Amino acid sequence: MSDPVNNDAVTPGERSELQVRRNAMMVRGLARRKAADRWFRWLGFIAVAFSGAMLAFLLVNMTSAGVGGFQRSEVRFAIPLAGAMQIDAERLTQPDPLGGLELAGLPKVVEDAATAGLGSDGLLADGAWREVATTLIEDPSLLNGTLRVSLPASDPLANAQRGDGKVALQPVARKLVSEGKLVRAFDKGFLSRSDATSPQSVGIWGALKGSMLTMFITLILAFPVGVLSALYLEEYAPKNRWTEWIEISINNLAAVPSIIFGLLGLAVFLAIFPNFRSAPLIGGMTLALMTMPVIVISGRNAIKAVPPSIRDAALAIGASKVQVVFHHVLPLALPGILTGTIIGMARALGETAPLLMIGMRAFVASAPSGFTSPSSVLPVQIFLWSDEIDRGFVERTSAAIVVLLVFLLLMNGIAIYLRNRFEQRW
Amino acid sequence: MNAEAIHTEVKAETTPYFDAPLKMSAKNVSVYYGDKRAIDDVSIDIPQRYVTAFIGPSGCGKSTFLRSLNRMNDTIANARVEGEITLDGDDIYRSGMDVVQLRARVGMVFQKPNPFPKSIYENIAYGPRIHGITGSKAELDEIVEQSLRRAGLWDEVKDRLADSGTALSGGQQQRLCIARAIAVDPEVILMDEPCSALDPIATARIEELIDDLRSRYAIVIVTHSMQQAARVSQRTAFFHLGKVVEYGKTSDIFTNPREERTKDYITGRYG
Amino acid sequence: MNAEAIHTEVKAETTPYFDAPLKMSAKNVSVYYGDKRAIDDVSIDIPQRYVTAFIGPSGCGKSTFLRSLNRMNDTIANARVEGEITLDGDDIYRSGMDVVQLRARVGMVFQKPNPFPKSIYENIAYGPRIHGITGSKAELDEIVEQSLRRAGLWDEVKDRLADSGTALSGGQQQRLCIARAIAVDPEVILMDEPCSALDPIATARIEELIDDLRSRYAIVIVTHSMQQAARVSQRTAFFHLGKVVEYGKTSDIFTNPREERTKDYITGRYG
Amino acid sequence: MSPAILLLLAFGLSLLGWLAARSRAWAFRRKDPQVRLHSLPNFHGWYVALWVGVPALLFAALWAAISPALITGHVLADPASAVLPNFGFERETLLAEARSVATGRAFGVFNEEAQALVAPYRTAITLFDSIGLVVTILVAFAGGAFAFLRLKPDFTARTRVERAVMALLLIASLVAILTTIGIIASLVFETIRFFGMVSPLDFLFGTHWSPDPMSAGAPDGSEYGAIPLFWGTIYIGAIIAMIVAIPLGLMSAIFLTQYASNTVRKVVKPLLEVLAGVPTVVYGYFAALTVAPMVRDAAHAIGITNASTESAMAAGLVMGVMIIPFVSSMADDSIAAVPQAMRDGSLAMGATTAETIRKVIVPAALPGIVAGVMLAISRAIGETMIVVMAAGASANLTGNPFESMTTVTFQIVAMLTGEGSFDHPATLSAFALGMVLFLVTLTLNFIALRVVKRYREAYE
Amino acid sequence: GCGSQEAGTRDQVRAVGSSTVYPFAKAVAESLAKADPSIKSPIIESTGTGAGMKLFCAGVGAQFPDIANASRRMKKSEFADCQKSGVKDIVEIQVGLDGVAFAEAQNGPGFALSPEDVYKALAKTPYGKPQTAKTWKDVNPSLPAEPILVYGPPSTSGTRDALKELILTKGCDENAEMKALKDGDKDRHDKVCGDVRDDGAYVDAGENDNLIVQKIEANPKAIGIFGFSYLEENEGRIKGLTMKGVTPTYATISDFSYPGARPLYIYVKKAHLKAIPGLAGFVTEWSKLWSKDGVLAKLGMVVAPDDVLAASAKAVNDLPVLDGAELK
Ligand SMILES: Nc1ncnc2c1ncn2[C@@H]1O[C@H](COP(=O)(O)OP(=O)(O)OP(=O)(O)O)[C@@H](O)[C@H]1O
Ligand SMILES: Nc1ncnc2c1ncn2[C@@H]1O[C@H](COP(=O)(O)OP(=O)(O)OP(=O)(O)O)[C@@H](O)[C@H]1O
Ligand SMILES: [Mg+2]
Ligand SMILES: [Mg+2]
Ligand SMILES: O=P([O-])([O-])[O-]
Repeated sequence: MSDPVNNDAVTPGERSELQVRRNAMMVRGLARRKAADRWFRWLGFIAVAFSGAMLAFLLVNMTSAGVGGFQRSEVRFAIPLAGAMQIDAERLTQPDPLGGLELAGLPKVVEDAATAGLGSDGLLADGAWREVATTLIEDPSLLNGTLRVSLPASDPLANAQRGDGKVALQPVARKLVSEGKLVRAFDKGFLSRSDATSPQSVGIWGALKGSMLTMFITLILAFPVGVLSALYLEEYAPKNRWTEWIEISINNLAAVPSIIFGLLGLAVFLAIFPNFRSAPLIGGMTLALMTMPVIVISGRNAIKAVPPSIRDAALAIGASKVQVVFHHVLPLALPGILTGTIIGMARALGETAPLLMIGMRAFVASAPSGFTSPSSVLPVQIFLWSDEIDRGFVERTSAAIVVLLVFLLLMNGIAIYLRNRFEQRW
Repeated sequence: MNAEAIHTEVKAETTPYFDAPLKMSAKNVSVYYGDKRAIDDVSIDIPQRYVTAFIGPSGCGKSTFLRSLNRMNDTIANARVEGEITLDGDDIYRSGMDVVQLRARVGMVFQKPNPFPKSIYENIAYGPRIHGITGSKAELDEIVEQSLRRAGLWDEVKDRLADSGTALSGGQQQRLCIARAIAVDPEVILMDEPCSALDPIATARIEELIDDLRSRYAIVIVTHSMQQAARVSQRTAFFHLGKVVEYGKTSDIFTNPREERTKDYITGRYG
Repeated sequence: MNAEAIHTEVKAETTPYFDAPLKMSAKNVSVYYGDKRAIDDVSIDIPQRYVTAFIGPSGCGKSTFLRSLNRMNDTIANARVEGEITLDGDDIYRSGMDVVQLRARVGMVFQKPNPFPKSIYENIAYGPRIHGITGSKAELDEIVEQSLRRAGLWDEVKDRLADSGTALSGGQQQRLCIARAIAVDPEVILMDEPCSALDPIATARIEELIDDLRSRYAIVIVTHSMQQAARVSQRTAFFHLGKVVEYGKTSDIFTNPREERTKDYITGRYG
Repeated sequence: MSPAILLLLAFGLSLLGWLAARSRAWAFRRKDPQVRLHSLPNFHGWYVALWVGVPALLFAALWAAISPALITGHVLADPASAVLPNFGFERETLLAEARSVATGRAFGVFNEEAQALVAPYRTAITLFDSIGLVVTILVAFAGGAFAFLRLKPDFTARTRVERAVMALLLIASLVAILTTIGIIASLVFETIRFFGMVSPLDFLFGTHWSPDPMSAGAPDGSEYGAIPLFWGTIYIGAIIAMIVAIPLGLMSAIFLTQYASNTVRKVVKPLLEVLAGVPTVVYGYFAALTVAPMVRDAAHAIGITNASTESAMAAGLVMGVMIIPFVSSMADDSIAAVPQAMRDGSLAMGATTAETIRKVIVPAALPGIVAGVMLAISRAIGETMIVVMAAGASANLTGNPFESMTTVTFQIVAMLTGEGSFDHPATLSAFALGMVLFLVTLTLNFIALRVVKRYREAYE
Repeated sequence: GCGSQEAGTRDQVRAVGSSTVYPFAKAVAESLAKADPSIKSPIIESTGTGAGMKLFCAGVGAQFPDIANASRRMKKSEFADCQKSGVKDIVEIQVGLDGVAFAEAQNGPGFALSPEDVYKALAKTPYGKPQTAKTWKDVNPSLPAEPILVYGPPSTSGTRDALKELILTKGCDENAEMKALKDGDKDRHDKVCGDVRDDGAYVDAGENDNLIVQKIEANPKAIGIFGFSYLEENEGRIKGLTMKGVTPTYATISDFSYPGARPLYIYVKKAHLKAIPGLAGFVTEWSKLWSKDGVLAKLGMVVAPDDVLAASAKAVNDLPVLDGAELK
């Protein structure tokens, strides 16, 4: 233990010449450096704020445009039903009451009433009488009175109300609006109907159900395969050329453009199952191939995050490899795997391009009945509608986007919640 | 240091052999990581019912050698063991040896306490369950209680067996890990710096516990604290650069080392 | 160990004060991580031109206290310091204190060598550049050479100043980090277990270096090796559970500790 | 017997096998408490269950594949089948209809002729279902008996079951390889056909892209020089989008990792992820309807008269926004991989945070950031919906960002959903373009992953 | 059946093909489903005519579509394909017309064009000579001196095919030399008359015609070319351009006095008629809706001349088999 006094250098309590000089110089530069630091911080903040603003802009833009899409133009008038048709209330309780009403001439009665009430024909949507018929079947007693109805307007009138379409109709529309006979009303059928020709009568349910069926197939294929591959690669795979190939292909598949998967689905799946063109089964299989690598990668990260000490602990009391993996590693990695899966599924839910390649851009007027019946999916429906001629589809497209975004935000929200909830620091 | 309760011993010139019955024995063991030799031709006998300590500077191969005793090295991709290690005369590296069973017989406790993130009860019950030691709930309860008692943890946790094992303090966690190891009734317990993450009080408890346990098991402990080796062990092996420089009675090693390097190390010339 | 060439000293009852001029001084310092108190009411004086060692069992707060001396704790989100720490009598925690300047005056060397992934030259030149100590290339070259010389690294690297700093061996890297710290000519150098990642030979070189450096700087070193503390320091503070149990001349602490706990620790009863 | 019932049967029998084997294993112990089982009774159970279930399932699958043909054969042997036309779709339809009715999937026939076949179908189905059922059960029992008889206290059931699990995992991970092979296979044949009609050199280096899918064939005015497509792809995806995404993404990552408080980070990171989660079709719609007109008007306002609505700019900008979170999270990862010690080292020298970031952290994270950018580029050039909806179809080789440009992905969609017939080089060019796209992204990813890996290792 | 699959059946009509026919086919499908609730609504897929033909001609059976919609006639090569795969009996029905309309913004200068002007302005090599025209005045002195800027359909669309066939070639053939070339070197004739300039004056505008509308609305000096239905729908924003003095209207297109009409077809697989429930009904439904006051006209389809309608109606009834020799 040496404790000598060193006399060669500075005297105690003083600073060397360099130290003094340095301190003086530093003070001079300090303000500038501080300012640079603040600037840099601001730039970062601006970058984040820009992204946030874009997101807000996009969401607000879509929602505000989409609100109109949940509405439809309706015309209001009265239908004098008493004595208009040769049909009694009794008939409406028997089978096929709709056919009975049609036979009795309800379509014409409704149309005439519309013409009379609105002052010109062609303002009521085709098939609007069916809504009247439904009302009547629910309450046959209405047959004897005058029914005040609010029925969908025809497409040209609806367009005219927005100031689009046929020029001649626009003054008519303005007049009807001022009289309170033409209104925009919430269209509750939008969520329960399927695709149609007229924007006044389209709905999103068919595509939504198609998306759900497709996602189901994707999930049951991609999840087990993804998790098992992740387990293999993290826990079992020896380091050799084969497993390296597996790793490389998984990492690459995660970044292969989605449209290429569409080409694969077209060339392979549709060649094997030509019967199932446009079906959620094929769509789900194609998307599963896309989603699987995402699950594998997030799964591997989650598995990697399980501390080796847990594995050691289990091994050291004589647990076998499979027991270690299934008793300890997998349960601990599960929240992470689920998070990755949800994010992968959300991506698949929004995927369009590959499905265009495998026939899911079909017009399907009824909700799909199963995994093998032709169907559309939400994003493709959006794409199809965005290409429609009728301007009434513009709002409908935004409304469909809102529906899709709601689902995606929900899924992302769950994923984020899961991650925060189960985030583990070991 | 109750190093005195030792039987008479035969002293060999270079490798010390003891009269105590041998539990494990390593002959000319070398361990490689890839091309790198981490253990170089080590021969050591582990006697029954003794605590054997491995000391030596960091990186000298203590952990490597310890892990080769229950084949935990198998989990490291490029690790390779040469030579012979026997447990009750049976070569543990022979083909056909069931590693799972071996590890049930040669338990291990690690440097950092690593309880499973499960309940205390499940931590202990896990081993007996996977080894099918018992099927009945009552018997399992019995095993859990016994193991926790032996690890000196029963009184502290008996009212909260359903709590997570990770919610215990560091020292308690380490005792839980010891309890977990003894729940499968092993024959040898290996401990790799079991106290280095613990505070002095917890360390003292574990050391006491080790002293208790040695009445039933052969215990091998790696430690970087010479004081600890002196306190708990009856036999000490001094490792240096992958070789065993000296191996013998703990009292001899600390008071009267045969090798210069041992002496330098003991007196703090390096490390 | 030439422990004899010591000045006369004034001994206080509980906190030792030295005749050596003070460089830094901590008064009633407590450090919290969130709600947890890691340092509890510590008062210590750091004398000029001495090496002060902090020893104590793991987790006792040595690093925490050391980092509070140059406000490196500021980088930890939930760390909070109470009490007063002065540098040349100036409170470093006063508002308006410039951390950037403080850290240039109180340099730090870490446990694991952490050279920047740049050339050796750039590693050294980094500090003088950012502080604008010099603008001229020649002067900068001069500073680089001076610093490397003082860190005893010049001869080994003078022909490869353009090589990456990470390509050096561990011991060289650590000396590079020391050279980097002294390139801005600090007044105090803090070292947190600077040798724990090094082999004995590299350790010896660093220890020599520390002894050299103390002619110009106040040096504080954290170490877990009591041998090292004894070898390099003139003052030693023994930390335990966040408190300073004893602080005084190194020779006194090791040969004649006042406190029972210090003695227990020194003699290996725990740790 | 529907495949579902055979499946259930196989599972049921497996369960039985599992229970039986397990209790047998317990019996070993009861008989002699000294005996130490090599494996847990559960493993004995699984071993037998696998031997019961797997062969039975394989047989059930086989039976599901061949029995329809057998059933139809049996029906055709029936005199009632004389009503059938000799061949063709109608005959198949009638058979299929009769089968649907017989199995109860349909309630009535659409073609009257099929009615006569319903009864024979019923008989045949009953017959072959019974055969299938019986054989499945036999197979299950045979497997079960084989396995059951091997059970002994020291039987290594665990080792065997674990080997089966391992095989399952291996098979799962082979799916990735199969997919890669599938992609290559589905592109390569058509690509070769295309290059049989159009010289690869003209394709790769030609500067005019004017395929005419409607033309009769070879010597038409079509030119397949893909350079304008490559240029459009690069200009939109690798230049404009990256000019937006790289600085914003990088600065976001820096702000979030180095400056932002924990709370801010907790809120903002998920928001960025939401931006990444917005479907591309929505971005496309947004680009086409909102951004493109704004860009065009802005261009007109600054005097660029030939600005097109479908400008490369609009597509590129929106794509850039879409990529921001991607770049930011990759940059975030590589900045996080720079050891804290590096940052501490710099701060301890008295550097400010900005200096530390610019001079130490970013240079150290650079390989990772570059790799991230490469991945981002590969994603941008493969992006389809935005360009389909917002970029143009004209293969312009221009540097003016306000003009319309087309991309590889756009042309793939256009060619495959266009009017050309499928043996026309224009349609086949889609596969060649797909191949190029695949190879380019593959190369980019490959290099990027290598860089990331090497660089991660450097710090571990 | 195919491969290992069971020979199946299908209870839903499937039609594939042209994007131009797509909206009309949709309407027909919808109308059929409404009229007869026992029939499942047909599936209509817009694949483009070519891809549709490929699917259609792949064979007979449940996995192949029943109908191909086409915005042009089936090609000989496609017919041969069909025959090869066993699709022997095909019924061709013309369902109506599509007009290729030229339009400009409401406040545009009012170009009065002729096919010849258009050809000279848009050809890659007008009459075999390099294209030099910069403004419309260069093409025809009576036209305004505005730069030529035309937004038109991309080469992958049927509308482009129609543009080529109905306008460009017609304008080209006004020149006697070219007309002669037609009989001499047909390939060269096709090239000279059909190739569109690619120097930026003609802009491929993608498949989304709504965007073309927006574009010309924003740029009053530009001209847009698209299906007539878009012109109808966007009446308030854009106006049709006269061609040789004729304004595009229903009447002028359907009597071919506006030179931009092209026939739209559906091709039906006869072998499927008895097998697929609803197929016959679907074909009949077309004939119910294609009249002047029918739903399709409302959607913007141009009704075919009466004689064509009569022939088509007869075809719906008699289902005559298409003769490959008629095709090009
Ligand atoms: N997985 C591994 N791969 C390669 N080398 C390794 C591995 N594990 C350890 N080593 C090397 O083997 C040598 C012995 O390591 P070991 O961990 O056995 O030392 P130790 O004596 O336990 O040290 P400590 O006291 O630090 O725990 C060291 O040089 C180490 O770097
Ligand atoms: N960032 C942090 N957040 C919360 N607690 C911390 C943090 N860093 C250290 N601690 C705690 O503060 C106490 C003191 O830690 P410190 O690192 O100062 O100990 P030490 O004496 O340096 O130990 P060692 O010898 O292991 O380095 C410990 O209990 C530790 O767990
Ligand atoms: Mg070790
Ligand atoms: Mg420390
Ligand atoms: O799909 P097309 O109408 O352009 O043939």
